[in-house]
Amino acid sequence: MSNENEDYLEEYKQDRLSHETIDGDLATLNLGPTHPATHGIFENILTVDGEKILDAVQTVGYIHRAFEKIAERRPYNQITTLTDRLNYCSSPINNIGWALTMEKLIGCEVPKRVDYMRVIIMELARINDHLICNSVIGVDTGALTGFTYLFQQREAIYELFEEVCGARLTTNMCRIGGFERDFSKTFWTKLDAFLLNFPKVFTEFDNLLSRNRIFMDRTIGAGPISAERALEYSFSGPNLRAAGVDYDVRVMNPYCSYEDFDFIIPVGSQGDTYDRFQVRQEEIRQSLSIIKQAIAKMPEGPYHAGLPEFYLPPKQDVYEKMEALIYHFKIVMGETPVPVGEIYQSVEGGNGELGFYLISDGGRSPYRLQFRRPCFIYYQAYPEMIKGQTISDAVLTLSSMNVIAGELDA
Amino acid sequence: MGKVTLDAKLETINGQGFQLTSIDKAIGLARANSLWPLPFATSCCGIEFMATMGSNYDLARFGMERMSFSPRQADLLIVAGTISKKLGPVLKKVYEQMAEPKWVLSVGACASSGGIFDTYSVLQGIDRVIPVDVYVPGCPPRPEQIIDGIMKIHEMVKNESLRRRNSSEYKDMLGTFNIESDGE
Amino acid sequence: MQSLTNRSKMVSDKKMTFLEKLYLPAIFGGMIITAKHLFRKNNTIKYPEEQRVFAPVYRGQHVLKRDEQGRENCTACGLCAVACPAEAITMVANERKKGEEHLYREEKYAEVYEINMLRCIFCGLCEEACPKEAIFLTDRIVKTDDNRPDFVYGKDRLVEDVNNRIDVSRRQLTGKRKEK
Amino acid sequence: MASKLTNEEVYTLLKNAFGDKVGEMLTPFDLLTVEVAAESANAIIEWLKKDEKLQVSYLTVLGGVHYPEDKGREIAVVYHLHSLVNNFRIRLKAFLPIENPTIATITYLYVGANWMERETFDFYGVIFAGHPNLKRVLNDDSMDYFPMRKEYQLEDATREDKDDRFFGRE
Amino acid sequence: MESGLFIEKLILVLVLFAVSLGIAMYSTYLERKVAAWFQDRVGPDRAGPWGLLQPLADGGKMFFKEDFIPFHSDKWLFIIAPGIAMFVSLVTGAVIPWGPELVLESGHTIALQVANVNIGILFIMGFVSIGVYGIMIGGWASNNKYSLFGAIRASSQMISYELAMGVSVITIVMMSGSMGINDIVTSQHGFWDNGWFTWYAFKQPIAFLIFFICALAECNRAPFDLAECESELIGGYHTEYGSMKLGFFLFAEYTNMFISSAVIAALFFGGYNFPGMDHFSGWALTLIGTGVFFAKIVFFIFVFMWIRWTLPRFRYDQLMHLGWKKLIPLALINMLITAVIIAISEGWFSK
Repeated sequence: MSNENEDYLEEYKQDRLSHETIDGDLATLNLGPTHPATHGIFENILTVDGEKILDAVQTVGYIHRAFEKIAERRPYNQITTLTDRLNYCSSPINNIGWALTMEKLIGCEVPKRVDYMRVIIMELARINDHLICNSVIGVDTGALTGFTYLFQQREAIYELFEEVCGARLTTNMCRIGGFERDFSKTFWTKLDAFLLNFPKVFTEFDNLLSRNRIFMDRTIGAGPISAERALEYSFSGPNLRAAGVDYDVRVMNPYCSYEDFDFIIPVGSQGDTYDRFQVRQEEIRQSLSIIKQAIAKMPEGPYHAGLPEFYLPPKQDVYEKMEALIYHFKIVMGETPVPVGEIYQSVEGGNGELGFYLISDGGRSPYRLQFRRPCFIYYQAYPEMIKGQTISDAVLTLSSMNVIAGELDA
Repeated sequence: MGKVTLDAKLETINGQGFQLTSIDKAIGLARANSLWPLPFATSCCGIEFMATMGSNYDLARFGMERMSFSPRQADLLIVAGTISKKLGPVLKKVYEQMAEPKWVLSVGACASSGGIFDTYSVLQGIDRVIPVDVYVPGCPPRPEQIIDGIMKIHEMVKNESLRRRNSSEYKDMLGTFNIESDGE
Repeated sequence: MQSLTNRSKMVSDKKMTFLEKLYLPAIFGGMIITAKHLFRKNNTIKYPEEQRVFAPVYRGQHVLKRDEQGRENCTACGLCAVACPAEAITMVANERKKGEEHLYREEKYAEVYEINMLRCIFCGLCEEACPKEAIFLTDRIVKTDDNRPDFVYGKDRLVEDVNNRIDVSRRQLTGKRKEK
Repeated sequence: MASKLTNEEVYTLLKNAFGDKVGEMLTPFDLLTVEVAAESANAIIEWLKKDEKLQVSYLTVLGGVHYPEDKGREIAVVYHLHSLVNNFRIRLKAFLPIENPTIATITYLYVGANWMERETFDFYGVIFAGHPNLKRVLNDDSMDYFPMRKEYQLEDATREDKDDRFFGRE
Repeated sequence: MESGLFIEKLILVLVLFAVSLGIAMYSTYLERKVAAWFQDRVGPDRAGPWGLLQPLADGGKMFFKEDFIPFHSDKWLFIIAPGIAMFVSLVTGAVIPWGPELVLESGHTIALQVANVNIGILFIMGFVSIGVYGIMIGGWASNNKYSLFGAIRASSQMISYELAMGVSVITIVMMSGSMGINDIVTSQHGFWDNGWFTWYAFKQPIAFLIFFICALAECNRAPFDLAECESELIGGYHTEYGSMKLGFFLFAEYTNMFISSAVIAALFFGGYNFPGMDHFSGWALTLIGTGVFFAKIVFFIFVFMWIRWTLPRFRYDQLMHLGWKKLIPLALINMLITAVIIAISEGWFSK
């Protein structure tokens, strides 16, 4: 072991984990970093009076991976693999968001078919993300069975992703200009099967929890936040909508032809756990409807834009045509010139507005790439939301906010 | 990285005085079929681990569905996901709190080697902090691979002598990680 | 706050009806749902006895292909190493000598070709980068192991066996290469 | 949904209110980008938020950029603001010298700016004057440099299972 | 005590001990299998055929696990706690009649009950509430805040639900006129008598419901498993326990479930009584009766599990709210109504 590691271990020996003391009536309780309800690594140091939480201080950064620093050293086409690992519950949305950013930067028009294919993938990913969140709310209230029902459906979505790109979770799916390959026949049959089966299971899950008084009592009023406060905190996505603000990037700043689709924006009233749960449930239904609309309207056409400078040529052409070979080498080496400029592009990620702020100096890799990570932005409201509530509420609030550690800690 | 090759552990099994007796075998079998995992899931691999627990792969078949979030009750530490330098000491603490015998499964590229995160903030493999028994490659690994890894651990558990944890080789091995072998 | 769009709809109904307040209907309803699953066939794939079929494009363990005459395709151009976000590929190139034409297809070949499977994130960028169709990811999964150095796969484990070819024709056809 | 404001409109209003504290108008990819003087950045953001017509009251993201070549103004703090009501986005940039990268906090306007400012401090060392709790957020407190500045290397120095010669970079 | 009776009882005690342990052990297996069936899974299937050896594997592992006592804990209390929990849960079985009396041809009768105490119900309720001492001592001695939370939750929950449970049982006592469990079971002879059910579950559905809910709470089963609830308190009172001490706690939990099911079956579902039992006598009656009783017990264990794998759990204050503000008043009203009806039917008011 190197000395560097030794040093920081030594420093840590002043042991933050056993700093628990009981003074008078108040106690300090460490929720995390490895508490089962944290689903990821979060540390919350709570000051409690009995079960009531008086104060909370979070520590984040336990899985800080320096995404933004890596992005400054990697060629543009390798950054897709980084975006995979931001919000890993819905990585295709991140991939596509990055591809959109690049397309905007180089000024490329993608065919309508690509847009629709992307919409299908993104909505599947959104369902995937919300399924995790809602089933985990179920687990944290003690109902494990709904979780297993939904996870079978998530396997179905994974199979769909696998059919498109060859991986289940970290998909690395999108390419600048379109898709790596067209959707296969198997994909379409599997998608049809999914659209047939999923609503049944989803209804079962809904019946298990939504109107069950035990569940409603647990979630109504747990971790509320008002619309004004939520906006002050720059909330976005389902958590903001649960507070009653109908802000959705898909409607406000449509990308990927989202303006072609008809869907509603579900909102809640108080921004408590029940609102968040119900907003996500409804969004899943809306996503299903969007997918169906996309299938119905799917135009014919190529699955990628004609973009020889950024989209890899087919392997045959690399063999046979000099031009293709040159482009191939240029793309892989990251030597295709990109325009100089500054760009902000956002998509509606699983958890809210996922933004990419890119500064390009024309070089091989971004000069600066900042991710607007919704989880990082709204997790700071957590202490305020759980103050005056019980430990059980805190656990539920955490899971219903769907804080993804990878996105939180960058 | 430490100079410990983890094979040393396996070698000691058949060293002098460590012949497997039938009691060893019976207990090995019992342990292998009842490995209660402590999931130390931090990121993407944690989601795949959840998928492994789900109906389609069903860890319960191996007698492992009882998650032990308390380290005292766990037999197998499953580290799934990136471990940053900030988290390293926490991981070590959890390992120290586990009662013997204990095994460690490192799931995924990040936990095993840092993966693509060759950065200033990420620990380049958890075997710099705690001893690892089995590595599972993949980013994240498929549930099949995680089950493969678990079955590899089963093989190790079945073939382990009851007294290995008291042996000096074992204590030396822990010593190279600055871990005292008696728990806290 | 004022509504931003005309599409919003309130979805969360927190008023309970009298029946819902009694707990019991939802409890029995839930128990009936779970009871139905009691009689349903289980959904478990009993790995390792049963194996799930992977998609043809699944990104698993790599293979270094040989051509029809059994010669290695790789020409050690290094594009895969450059394309690898995890920096998991290392290679040493060498010039083909006389008499080795039956071994290597191109004039340059990789004397050492190593992939660190613990670093690899199976993103498939190396396969895309390869101009010679030499490296492919396959639908096999990488085995787990207990020894860290063993995860550096050399040519002995990457190059396919002449007599035991690994079929990648299906993934070649999906997008990367059009059928003639 | 189209924006209810045009870039020119907003820029004119801004220019009239703050004069030479506001730099020239840039619109890369149709997003109004204005360089503002560092000492009046918070005042401008406050004005944007309180102006009844504009209502730019949503802080999308706040971050830093390091331009080592640009002497005297090496560190930029970039604010992305959004008027949800008008669906109008604006980007403000304030440049700071690296010797003393100090700028007033906007946490009193946006609670959510708290962590974003801490992150910018963590990465670039920008000191937000008046911030209630300015310390590192993602990295360990013991870290003694600001890792996102260009001169610091990305890689972990302790990695030994790779050989740099093969990766097309130094 | 005459030696024959002593030997008889000793055998009974040993058999009962073995059966309780066996059932508790295999309840863990059943729990896992039932959970798996509800969740479209397979459940344990690799330890022996259909995973039948799973409980043995768990036991074997726990015995050889490092016996760990946390540095800051109160050692004696820490060790004693699981013992109390285990002992108390096993001892309650003594007053339950496990089958009809066996009348041998010699005229000798053997009671399948270790002790026919005339305050059987009080005995059970008393001992069950001692059971919480194990949890409390364990949670306190661990010197861990999560354990302490678990212990406090468990004890207050126990007190609250004990009350409602007691009141609901009083109705049964009033109707049967005895506190001995044997008398209560005997008074539910058969299934149908004089144009009405004999089993108290049908005569007193509300009392049954309250008792059942309270039994769930006393056993710390979901949706009342707040004392250990994994997602909030990690392991609750047994967070710091490992090896066989944890085994004892888990064992006690399952034994409690077994005893609770037995009590429910005895008080409300006629115990060993079954429809048409008058056609049998001697060995046949005893065997079938005992079999029926155990079938009822297994069914209730299954229902316990069914509920656990379906419902979300309560929050602590809501649990108290339910206990004190809903169940106790309901039980009291039920008791009053029963008393009035009994008084009318006995003709007290006509005097």
